[in-house]
Amino acid sequence: MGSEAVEVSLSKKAQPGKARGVALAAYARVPGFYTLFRTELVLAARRRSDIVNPLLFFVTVLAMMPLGIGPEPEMLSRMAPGLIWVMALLATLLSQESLFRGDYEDGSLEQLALQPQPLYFPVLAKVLVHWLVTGVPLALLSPLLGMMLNLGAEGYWPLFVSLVLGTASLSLIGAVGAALTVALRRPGLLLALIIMPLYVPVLIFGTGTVQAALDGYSFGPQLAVLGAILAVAAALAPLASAGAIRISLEN
Amino acid sequence: MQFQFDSLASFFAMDGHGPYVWASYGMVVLVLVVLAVTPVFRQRKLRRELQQQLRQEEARRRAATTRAASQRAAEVVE
Amino acid sequence: MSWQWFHRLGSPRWFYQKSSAWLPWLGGAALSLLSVGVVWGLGFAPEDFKQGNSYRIIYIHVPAAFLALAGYYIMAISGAIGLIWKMKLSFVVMRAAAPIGAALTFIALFTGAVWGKPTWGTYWVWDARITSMLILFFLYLGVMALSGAFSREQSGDKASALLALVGTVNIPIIYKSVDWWFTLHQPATLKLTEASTIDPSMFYPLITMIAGFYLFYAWVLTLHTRTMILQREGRTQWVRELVGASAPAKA
Amino acid sequence: MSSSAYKSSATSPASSAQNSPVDGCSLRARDLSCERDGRVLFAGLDFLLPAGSALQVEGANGAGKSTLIRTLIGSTSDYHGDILWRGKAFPGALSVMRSELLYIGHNAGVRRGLSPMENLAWYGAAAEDAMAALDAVGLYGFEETLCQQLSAGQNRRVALARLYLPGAPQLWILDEPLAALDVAGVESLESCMRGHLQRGGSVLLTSHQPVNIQPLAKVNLADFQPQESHLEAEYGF
Repeated sequence: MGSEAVEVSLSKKAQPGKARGVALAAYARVPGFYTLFRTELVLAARRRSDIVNPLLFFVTVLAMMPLGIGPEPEMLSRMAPGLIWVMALLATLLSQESLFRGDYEDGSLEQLALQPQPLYFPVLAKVLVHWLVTGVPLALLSPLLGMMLNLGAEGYWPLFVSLVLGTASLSLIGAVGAALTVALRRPGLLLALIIMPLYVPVLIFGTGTVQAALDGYSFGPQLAVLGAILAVAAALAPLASAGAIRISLEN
Repeated sequence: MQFQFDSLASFFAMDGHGPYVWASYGMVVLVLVVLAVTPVFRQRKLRRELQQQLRQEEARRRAATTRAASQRAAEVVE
Repeated sequence: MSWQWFHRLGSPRWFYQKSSAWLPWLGGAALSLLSVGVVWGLGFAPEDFKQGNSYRIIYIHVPAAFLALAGYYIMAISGAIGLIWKMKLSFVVMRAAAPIGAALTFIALFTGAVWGKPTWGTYWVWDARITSMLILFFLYLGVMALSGAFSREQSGDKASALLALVGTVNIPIIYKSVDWWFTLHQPATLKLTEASTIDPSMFYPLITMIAGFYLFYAWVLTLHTRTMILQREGRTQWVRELVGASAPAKA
Repeated sequence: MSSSAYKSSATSPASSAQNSPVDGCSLRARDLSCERDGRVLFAGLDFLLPAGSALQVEGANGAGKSTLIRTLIGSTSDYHGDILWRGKAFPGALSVMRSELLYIGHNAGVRRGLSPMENLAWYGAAAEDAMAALDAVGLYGFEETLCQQLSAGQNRRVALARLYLPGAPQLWILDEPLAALDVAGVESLESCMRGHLQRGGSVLLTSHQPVNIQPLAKVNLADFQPQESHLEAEYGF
């Protein structure tokens, strides 16, 4: 662990672009966190369909729901938090399949794994961008859907905050599954099977937040638990994903 | 400690709860037997396959040596 | 060379040869304990004053639930040992433990549902324990599906070991959150099992059954592991000798 | 791990280099055997790759070239024997080795959604260096085109442009670098590799066609086929 930390600090000093003319070993091939993050953001911005499709899925399926369960406002408002949360979960999951796929296929994941720097930060950068382009837009869109599903007025703010916190956890946890299945040809359903059970706590506390607010209680505790889950996930999930990536690369 | 039921019939009936209790125990016995028996069958099948494979290899080796021997014999005759 | 025993423990061949001596003892002890426990629990344990005779399902439900959870940890720990020390045997144990654990989880679910009918009047109740069991079942299925999805055996070993490890971190969180969720939605009314209030005359057969299930688990795990060893090591000299020696000269 | 049974088969031209001074040595394999899916691909492989020289790994399809390369870069740890970098053994020396490694594999590591310039910047190149390197591989005028719009050969060149960047790492490991290149491209790459060797770097590559660089040692994996005794050494306990 100690030696890894030293390498990280070295690699951070060797910023890209500044290494010109320095001795052989100092050749800065290790992209820093900022470079990784910016590259991912650029890539995401160029694949707009990857951003738009989960959102469209989210909205379309939620628009189907009243058609399936009936238009009674009371029933809809009772089901709204759960429906919105389950759909956010599915939208995150579906978009997660391609998280490492492109990099795995073109070999850049292998190049990243060869860096002396641990894979923790590259994974974190990827997940952060994934969250920014799926989780955050979902959360921003959620008040609109809450309105369509007749959600009570006091539920909007908790819904938004819980989605912002919760989708970050979902992205982190889903990254482990995406990394485990990246070497498989058609991982779609398998990914859902292995990741869904791990989503349970986030789902429970996400809907719990909204429900508490609707019932007139304080929703602080539930948000705190969501925050704690996020903290644990941010610490552990990229480590597990990094291990899973190395396993997949060995395949 | 004594047997809790007056008759075998009441033991099976369990005061009306018999179907539930016996269905549960039946399912458990079924699952446990399947768990214990599948490896035995699979192992038997694996052994058979391996033996067959070994016999094939042995036959191939024997064929190769006899072919080599007959070739050598043919050369000697020439 | 004090570590030699450890690595020999990891040798499938060593395990295969040694375990053949354990099998009859394990199997005999397991089956005798189980039959004693079943007869005791079904016939001689007193009737429950509240639930009547349906409570006798406890003697298989609780041990199965115990083993389902313990089995997950056994699977995850052997997977972790395989990942850390690269022991072939521990991956085999992990793979063998997955279907056994899933079967025991299924037993716990099935007996819980059947027990629920006379107690609650319905087969399925989203009771905290049963819901947790269901999620545990999904976790097992995920590990099994992932280990089978790789065409390369070693990748499947490592990937599913990592997934099992991620699951172990999650299980306590899942249990806690499901528990919390359950108390939120319906305050605890009648629990199927309450260990603290159980009478000794009902408790001793339960202990017998739990011990019997543990022994049975060990026995079946050994059986499955041996079969899988034979399958995996089919190429090796010692398996060929073993199979050849026991082969009746049919050809 | 190692067994004397392997030694008899070590009769390649590269193994004669064992007697040369180890000082300038960079990468070395000793008694190396790799297996994949329970099958031993090669066994008893010995080679030495000193600084300033190149090594070409040969072998038919499926002989284990890719597996050897993946073992050398540390992507898989399924091997027996020793790999040494500057005299220190794997896996301890792996991180040092990786910090001095430039690897271009079968998948080139070029991101389709980025332009060639951006790809090189991701590998840490300054703008003018990247420009010059892309010129050198004949991609002048394509610097800002997205790689997904370039042909397979051009994408390959983007990857190879990393070799033309100044201050390249010591050790190059290249999997089929000459594939999909035209005659001019092959010549340019060869001269680039010669320059690297002159600067004291070393190159390990696989290729199906002859490579015109000096000094070039060759290892043919067909010479290291596992024998029955290896299988027993592998599995017997």
